[in-house]
Amino acid sequence: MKLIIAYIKPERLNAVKQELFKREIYKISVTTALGCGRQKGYTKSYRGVINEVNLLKKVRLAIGVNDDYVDKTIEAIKAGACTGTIGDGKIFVLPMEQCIRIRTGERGTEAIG
Amino acid sequence: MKLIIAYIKPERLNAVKQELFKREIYKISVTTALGCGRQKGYTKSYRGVINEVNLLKKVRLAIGVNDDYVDKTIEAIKAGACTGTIGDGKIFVLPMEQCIRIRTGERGTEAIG
Amino acid sequence: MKLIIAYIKPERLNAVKQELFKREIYKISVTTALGCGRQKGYTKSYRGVINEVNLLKKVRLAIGVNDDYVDKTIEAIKAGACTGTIGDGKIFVLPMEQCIRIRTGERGTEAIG
Amino acid sequence: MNRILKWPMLGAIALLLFGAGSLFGADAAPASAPKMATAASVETVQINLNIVWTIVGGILVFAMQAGFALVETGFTRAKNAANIMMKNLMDFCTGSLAFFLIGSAFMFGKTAWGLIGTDGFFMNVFHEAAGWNWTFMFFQTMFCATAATIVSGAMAERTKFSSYLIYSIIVSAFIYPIAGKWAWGGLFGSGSAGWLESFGFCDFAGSTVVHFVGGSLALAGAIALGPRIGKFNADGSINAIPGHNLVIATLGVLVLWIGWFGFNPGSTTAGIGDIGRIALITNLGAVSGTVAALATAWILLGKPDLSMTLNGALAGLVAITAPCNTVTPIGAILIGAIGGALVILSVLALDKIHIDDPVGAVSVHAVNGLWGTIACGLFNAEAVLGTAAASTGLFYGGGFRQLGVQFMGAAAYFVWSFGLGMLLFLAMKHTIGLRVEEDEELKGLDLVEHGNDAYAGFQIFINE
Amino acid sequence: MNRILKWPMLGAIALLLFGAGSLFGADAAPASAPKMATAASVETVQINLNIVWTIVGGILVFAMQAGFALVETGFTRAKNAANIMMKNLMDFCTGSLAFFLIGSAFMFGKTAWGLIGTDGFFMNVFHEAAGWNWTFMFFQTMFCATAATIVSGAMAERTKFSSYLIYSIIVSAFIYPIAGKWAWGGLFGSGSAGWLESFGFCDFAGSTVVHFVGGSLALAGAIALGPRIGKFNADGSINAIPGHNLVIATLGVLVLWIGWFGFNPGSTTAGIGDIGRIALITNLGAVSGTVAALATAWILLGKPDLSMTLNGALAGLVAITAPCNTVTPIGAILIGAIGGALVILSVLALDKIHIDDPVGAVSVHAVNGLWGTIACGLFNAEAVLGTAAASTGLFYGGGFRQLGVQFMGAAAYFVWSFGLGMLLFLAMKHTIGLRVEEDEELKGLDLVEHGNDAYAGFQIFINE
Amino acid sequence: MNRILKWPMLGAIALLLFGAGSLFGADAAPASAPKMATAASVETVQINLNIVWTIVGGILVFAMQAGFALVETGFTRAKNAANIMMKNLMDFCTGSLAFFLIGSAFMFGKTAWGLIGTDGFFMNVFHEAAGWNWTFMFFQTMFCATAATIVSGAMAERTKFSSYLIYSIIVSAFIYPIAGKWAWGGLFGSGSAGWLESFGFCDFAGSTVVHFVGGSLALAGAIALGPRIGKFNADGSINAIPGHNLVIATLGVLVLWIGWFGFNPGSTTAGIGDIGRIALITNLGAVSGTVAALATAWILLGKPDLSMTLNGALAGLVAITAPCNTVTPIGAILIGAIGGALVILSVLALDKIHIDDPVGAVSVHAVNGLWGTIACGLFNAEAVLGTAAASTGLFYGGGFRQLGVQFMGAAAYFVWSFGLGMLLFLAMKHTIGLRVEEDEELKGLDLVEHGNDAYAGFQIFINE
Ligand SMILES: Nc1ncnc2c1ncn2[C@@H]1O[C@H](COP(=O)(O)OP(=O)(O)O)[C@@H](O)[C@H]1O
Ligand SMILES: Nc1ncnc2c1ncn2[C@@H]1O[C@H](COP(=O)(O)OP(=O)(O)O)[C@@H](O)[C@H]1O
Ligand SMILES: Nc1ncnc2c1ncn2[C@@H]1O[C@H](COP(=O)(O)OP(=O)(O)O)[C@@H](O)[C@H]1O
Repeated sequence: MKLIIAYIKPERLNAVKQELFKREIYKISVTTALGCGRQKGYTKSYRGVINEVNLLKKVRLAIGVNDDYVDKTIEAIKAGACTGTIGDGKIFVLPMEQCIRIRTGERGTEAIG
Repeated sequence: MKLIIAYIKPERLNAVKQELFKREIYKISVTTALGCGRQKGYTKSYRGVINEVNLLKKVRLAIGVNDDYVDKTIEAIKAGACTGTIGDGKIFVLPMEQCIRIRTGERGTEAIG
Repeated sequence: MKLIIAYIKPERLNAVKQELFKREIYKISVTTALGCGRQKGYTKSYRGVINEVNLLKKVRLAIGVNDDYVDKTIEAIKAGACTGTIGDGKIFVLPMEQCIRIRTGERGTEAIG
Repeated sequence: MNRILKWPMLGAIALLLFGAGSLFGADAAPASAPKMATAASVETVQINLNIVWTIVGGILVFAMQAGFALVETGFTRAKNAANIMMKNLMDFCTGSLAFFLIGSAFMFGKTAWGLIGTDGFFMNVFHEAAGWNWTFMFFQTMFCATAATIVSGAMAERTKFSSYLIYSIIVSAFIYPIAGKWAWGGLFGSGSAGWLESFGFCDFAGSTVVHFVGGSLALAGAIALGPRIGKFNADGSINAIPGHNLVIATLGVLVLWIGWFGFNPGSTTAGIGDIGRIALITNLGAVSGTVAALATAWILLGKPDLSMTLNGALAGLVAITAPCNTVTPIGAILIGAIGGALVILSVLALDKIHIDDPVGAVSVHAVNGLWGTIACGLFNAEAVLGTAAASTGLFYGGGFRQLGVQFMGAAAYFVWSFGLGMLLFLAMKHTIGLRVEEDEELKGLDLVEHGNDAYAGFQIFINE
Repeated sequence: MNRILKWPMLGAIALLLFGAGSLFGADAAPASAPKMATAASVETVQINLNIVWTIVGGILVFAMQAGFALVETGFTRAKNAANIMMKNLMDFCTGSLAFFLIGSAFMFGKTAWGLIGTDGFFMNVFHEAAGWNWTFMFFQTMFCATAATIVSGAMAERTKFSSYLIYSIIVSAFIYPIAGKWAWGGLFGSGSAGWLESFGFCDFAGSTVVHFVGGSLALAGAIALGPRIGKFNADGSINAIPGHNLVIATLGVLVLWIGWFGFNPGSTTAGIGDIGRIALITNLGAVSGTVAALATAWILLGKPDLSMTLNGALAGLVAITAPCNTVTPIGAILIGAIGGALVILSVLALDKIHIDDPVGAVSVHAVNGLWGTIACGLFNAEAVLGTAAASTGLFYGGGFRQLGVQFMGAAAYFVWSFGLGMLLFLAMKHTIGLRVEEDEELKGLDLVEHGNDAYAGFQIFINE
Repeated sequence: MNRILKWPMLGAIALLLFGAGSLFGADAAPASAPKMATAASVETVQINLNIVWTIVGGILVFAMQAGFALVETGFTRAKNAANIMMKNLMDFCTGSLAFFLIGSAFMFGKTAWGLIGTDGFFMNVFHEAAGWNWTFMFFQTMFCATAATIVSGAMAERTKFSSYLIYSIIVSAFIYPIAGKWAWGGLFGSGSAGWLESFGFCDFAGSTVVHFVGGSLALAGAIALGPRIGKFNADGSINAIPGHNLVIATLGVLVLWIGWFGFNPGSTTAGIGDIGRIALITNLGAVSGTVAALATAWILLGKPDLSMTLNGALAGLVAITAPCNTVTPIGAILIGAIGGALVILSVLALDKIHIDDPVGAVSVHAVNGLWGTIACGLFNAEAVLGTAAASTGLFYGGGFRQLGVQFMGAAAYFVWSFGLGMLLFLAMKHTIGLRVEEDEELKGLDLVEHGNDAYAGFQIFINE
């Protein structure tokens, strides 16, 4: 099992969700985040002070999947989030040792979906 | 060492906290999240448009523990978060290679508690 | 590759960012979090009720790095976040199996920076 | 004379100036009796001025609806914000209709036994297009709505919306108007005076009739409902459930304060010099209540708590409402200060006895409504002000008579409003239900009762 | 007489009392004609009272700017909050200047063919330091600004800021003033009456002139722009795009409601008894609109939706605006109730036909502006109120004449404002551009158009 | 006459109509001198109208307290929101008491050397229950509170709460009242005129006395405190510290704008025709200031910044405050426009010289207070308006005399208020402490000073 974490542009969230749903991945968790990367930020001018904002608004996805779903998930995120412009974000794949469904107590690959 | 991540219903957070404290697990980090899972969402009607909301408010727990605490932690989360209804959430257990206490620089199992 | 996660005091974020930048680590993701640890919380009195607040405002950093950057990153976080007082926070190092840059599709160590 | 014709809209002024006789009274006979005609005109203008001032006052009192909504929302949790807004809006709306159709007759109709009005139902109180009645009705509607809305704060975060609607109709149609009859029935005309009025009960702008009545109902509501989940622990200890937006709450208090300058000085319903005095006295009561609450909270709790200080401002305002026309500046300062201290003590005491009043409605309106009522018997200084030959306040040589009447009135009002309130809420509790399910309370009333999210997109911990 | 000299500021009162003759009219000859002198004085005080009331009314109407800003912001997303605030602020500012310099002449100058004013450009309408004209101009400016600001809600979250500025100048300088001339031109003096006025068109405080005109422009804007990204799916189904702050939106509605007590009763521009009636009637229309909307939404949608109920309050207010001076209380309650139901149906219908109006501006102002206009022809009851010998409403025996005129007026106004609006917006669309880029819309106008972040530090999902 | 008896509340009107003579002046002898009696009555009604208008004005000025609180909160960070609310509330409360007990005597008591009032301490300024003094005191209290509250914005996010309380008492009891004496002391009666008044110093509604004095104190405070942590970098570069809620800030500006219609037109303290002119002029100054600030910011910074534009509105309002009674519409537009440009340049300049004024209080109130003061000497056009025989403004042929007096007055006020302010703040700095600890500033004053959380539950980055 893997935990797939992705940081994407907020305005792509709906598209990513749709791509995931198309591939029958329905279970995801989403968090707001601020990100700092190659996309150097933008200048925000508040009261005449031109500030380099380097923490941009991002959305963080966390998706626990069985191993055979990893590629599909990555593909879906790429399909939904890629605009080809800087700041599209990253996908991280982490190993996951265990997964428990709280409601039933099921464990492992059963529990994930 | 493991990093235990759980997505639970927000209204269960206090109960989970108490269950953890009972088991002498005092160190946790909590984040707001939106979740999408089997619980198909609810219908929210804003201005007459009945929308399927499929991103529900959830709370994300992250707890770094030593290996011998893993079961206790899972148990505590289950005890506090389980209502037996859809949407109770998931627990993910991730391997953790290192843990550092910033204040003292301690590392490893020392640092976690 | 590793995913380094740190929970720090909010007011140290700017310092940590600067320390990371000094060491040429430019890519980070930041989230608000509430934390509960040794720092027992503070008493907040709302309308005369003195409450022990044990979920304190924290900031969560997530930094994906190549293996040779792990120490530098930890060092930077410690340099920026350590005040020597309780509540300075923790750093967790998680193994990461894969990293994908959404924009280009690059994978692995290429993708991380 | 020619240019004047350009000014008026719809010929209103011209009508006034030359047609005033026919519009405002048959006793003005322009041609044959110049002196009377002139007198009638001056009188007419003063009456117009009274109307303008009373309407301005009524508008300011209406603004208090916004103030209450903001304070109550700010002092409670984000997950119930839309629900509280809804309640504040709807109690005004249903209450306005109920008071117009029914309540106003109970309050201002011909009095039976000094207790209740018996005629004027279904709005037959209007005689002339430009007459005083319309203005009076407008102003009184706003007062009724103030009494009704006080309750929502004490019952916040756990009351069923439909039950609240029923409550608010009953209060505005029945409970408040009859209470109003007792002390204020005589304002409308001969034969309509209430029994307390006949005793010389003093409540110029409503510490008792509006605030104490509203506050006693609030107390009944809070008791009938029981505390919010998580407010009190099994071991009896108390948790803070912090309000989600103190900025909005502070704005609410300032809006209420603004509105109070319509509530108190507007209660002259006449554009006369006394309004300046009443406005100043009202302000002194409020500022001194705020300062006293700040000091009390600072001393007792170690820190100057904002939400407590805000309650102090309201406490000063409520306390000065009854005596605002009869006390001196120094009296106002003392009354306000005592009110400011009282509200803090009361909030702490209610917590101690496990009555959960999320916004402090009972401490502000019941406790300080009572204090304001009694303060008349102590501080009334009519002779000092020159508004009457003798002062009725104990401290100004008025003896105990007025004080006794004030206590009697307060007791009667408490029995009426707390008693009826308790009956009403318990009746609802055992029939249609008064409180939402535990599960719903945890999720928040916005979602469950209205399907709404007051702050869509904002990341908020709703477990708190 | 001595003490009086201490009172006045800048000698103003003294001037008034003793110099009133020279100030307000040459026909007052104090010394030789006591009766006239006295009359002049009473008249002067009444005029002063009219001015005070009209200024108070104008200030209340100005407050509606804050109300509109809050409602529109609350009903849209956080990422566009600063932009909407900016638009509401700037349409008032540019509009005030445009109306003052140009528009007021079109509206109140000497009339050509009953259609348009032709003199008084560049502010030469002022004669005396204390004359009525200044007050009139102040009050009318606020009305113009109200009409102009209605549009911003319907065009929210996707309109280019610079294009919106141009729109608001054109509306205030041209579209609204000429519309105003038709029904209200005669308010300012002889020779300035508009063609609808001559037909006896009834629109006391502006359901048509202000709200229906503004709402029709809003409809044109919403159509010309097209819906927001994500509002309608490819398959024709509809998404909710929830407003980000219902607390602020509710406050906005209450502020508008407060302002409406200047809008309607203030439209007498005279401090006379009728303002009490108009205030009460206005309130009855509003509360009944709110209750009806709540009920309609509850029945149709299963839950009592806050944002719909808020629209209901505004619908009631808009609907009662034209007939507020001519209907009975029961008329007001019916008009408001129908308005409250209409607004819900209209919001649902617009969604069905895929016109995206984020705040319901069309449903509130166009639909209910129309309803209020027609309601005059049905419910006018002047004879019942005693303000005229015969009632003009169909239901009160007035026959179909007034109703016909009302329909004619509504049709004319629709052609004028929707037609011109469509022309204007399409012209902008094909030249300077009316809508921001897709990318910019997704990111939010605050960032893209202003470089601002309305809620810096708050964690908000901006994808929604 | 019979029906009239039904109308009055508490017999007020009857008293007025028939007892007017005894109430308002002994010189009215109803029976024997009909003409005089009538005159007295008209006079009485006008006085009542003045009182009503002045009270309405005072209430509007009070509303500005809410406006200031909202602007200052909106322009600063969420972690200090409760603290700023608290400061705005408490400076009004302590200031009201201090002005009532002490300050009013310094301002309006018998004048010594044109500099300071010497009698009337501890509120012995009241004579009659319905007299003018009460109203005057109410109105002046609100002005004093405005001056006092300006400072809190410039000192936001780093000042100790207890030190701020002490400051606000000293300002209201001493610094402002004496400043007020110089230009306005004569408003209250003979023998109380100030030295600048005798020179013919022009400041109708307080650009100098209220805003320039408040703004100069704000400058002193900002300098004495030093900048917020993180505002300026070691290398001298500047960081933006964005305000946390521009919606609330915009609402605040609109509330201030509403209040200003009490501030300026209310300063007639008389219900006369001039209030219409002053209201219109005030609005023109404000809208033109807003437009100019928008344009200036757009040109200089590339984007139309909301917070800058909001400052522009306030700048226009402050600038037009002194000349609002003496300039023409075109004058108002120019004065406002220059004010709007000035405020942007001033904000940028203060940043350059590393004075940290989080909300722009110095740029709005000091810079534009000064500009408004000087503008009188340039634009005063009394003869054009017809309020005086000759214009005093340089541009209207008045020569340099008035301009000279204005400069002299401005200089005197700067020395007084900046000088005393600097002394006061430095004295506090070296004794009880003026600023919180670094650590406390980082955590936020809400938590540290009050134990509160203004937005409990909301996820907010407090590091910013
Ligand atoms: N190594 C990393 N660790 C943590 N977050 C990262 C990392 N790299 C990228 N991110 C996240 O992804 C977002 C986009 O990255 P960026 O480098 O700007 O885009 P691109 O991949 O197009 O170069 C960042 O804002 C950040 O939130
Ligand atoms: N595979 C997953 N990956 C990420 N988050 C998940 C996953 N499965 C569940 N969750 C989280 O847990 C929450 C509850 O899951 P859900 O499937 O609705 O409950 P249940 O386990 O009762 O079927 C979801 O809203 C989501 O936040
Ligand atoms: N084992 C853990 N699991 C998750 N979060 C932790 C853990 N230990 C510490 N934290 C996070 O770090 C923060 C600081 O920890 P704390 O124990 O108070 O500080 P210190 O390391 O100085 O003793 C906590 O508030 C929490 O957010």
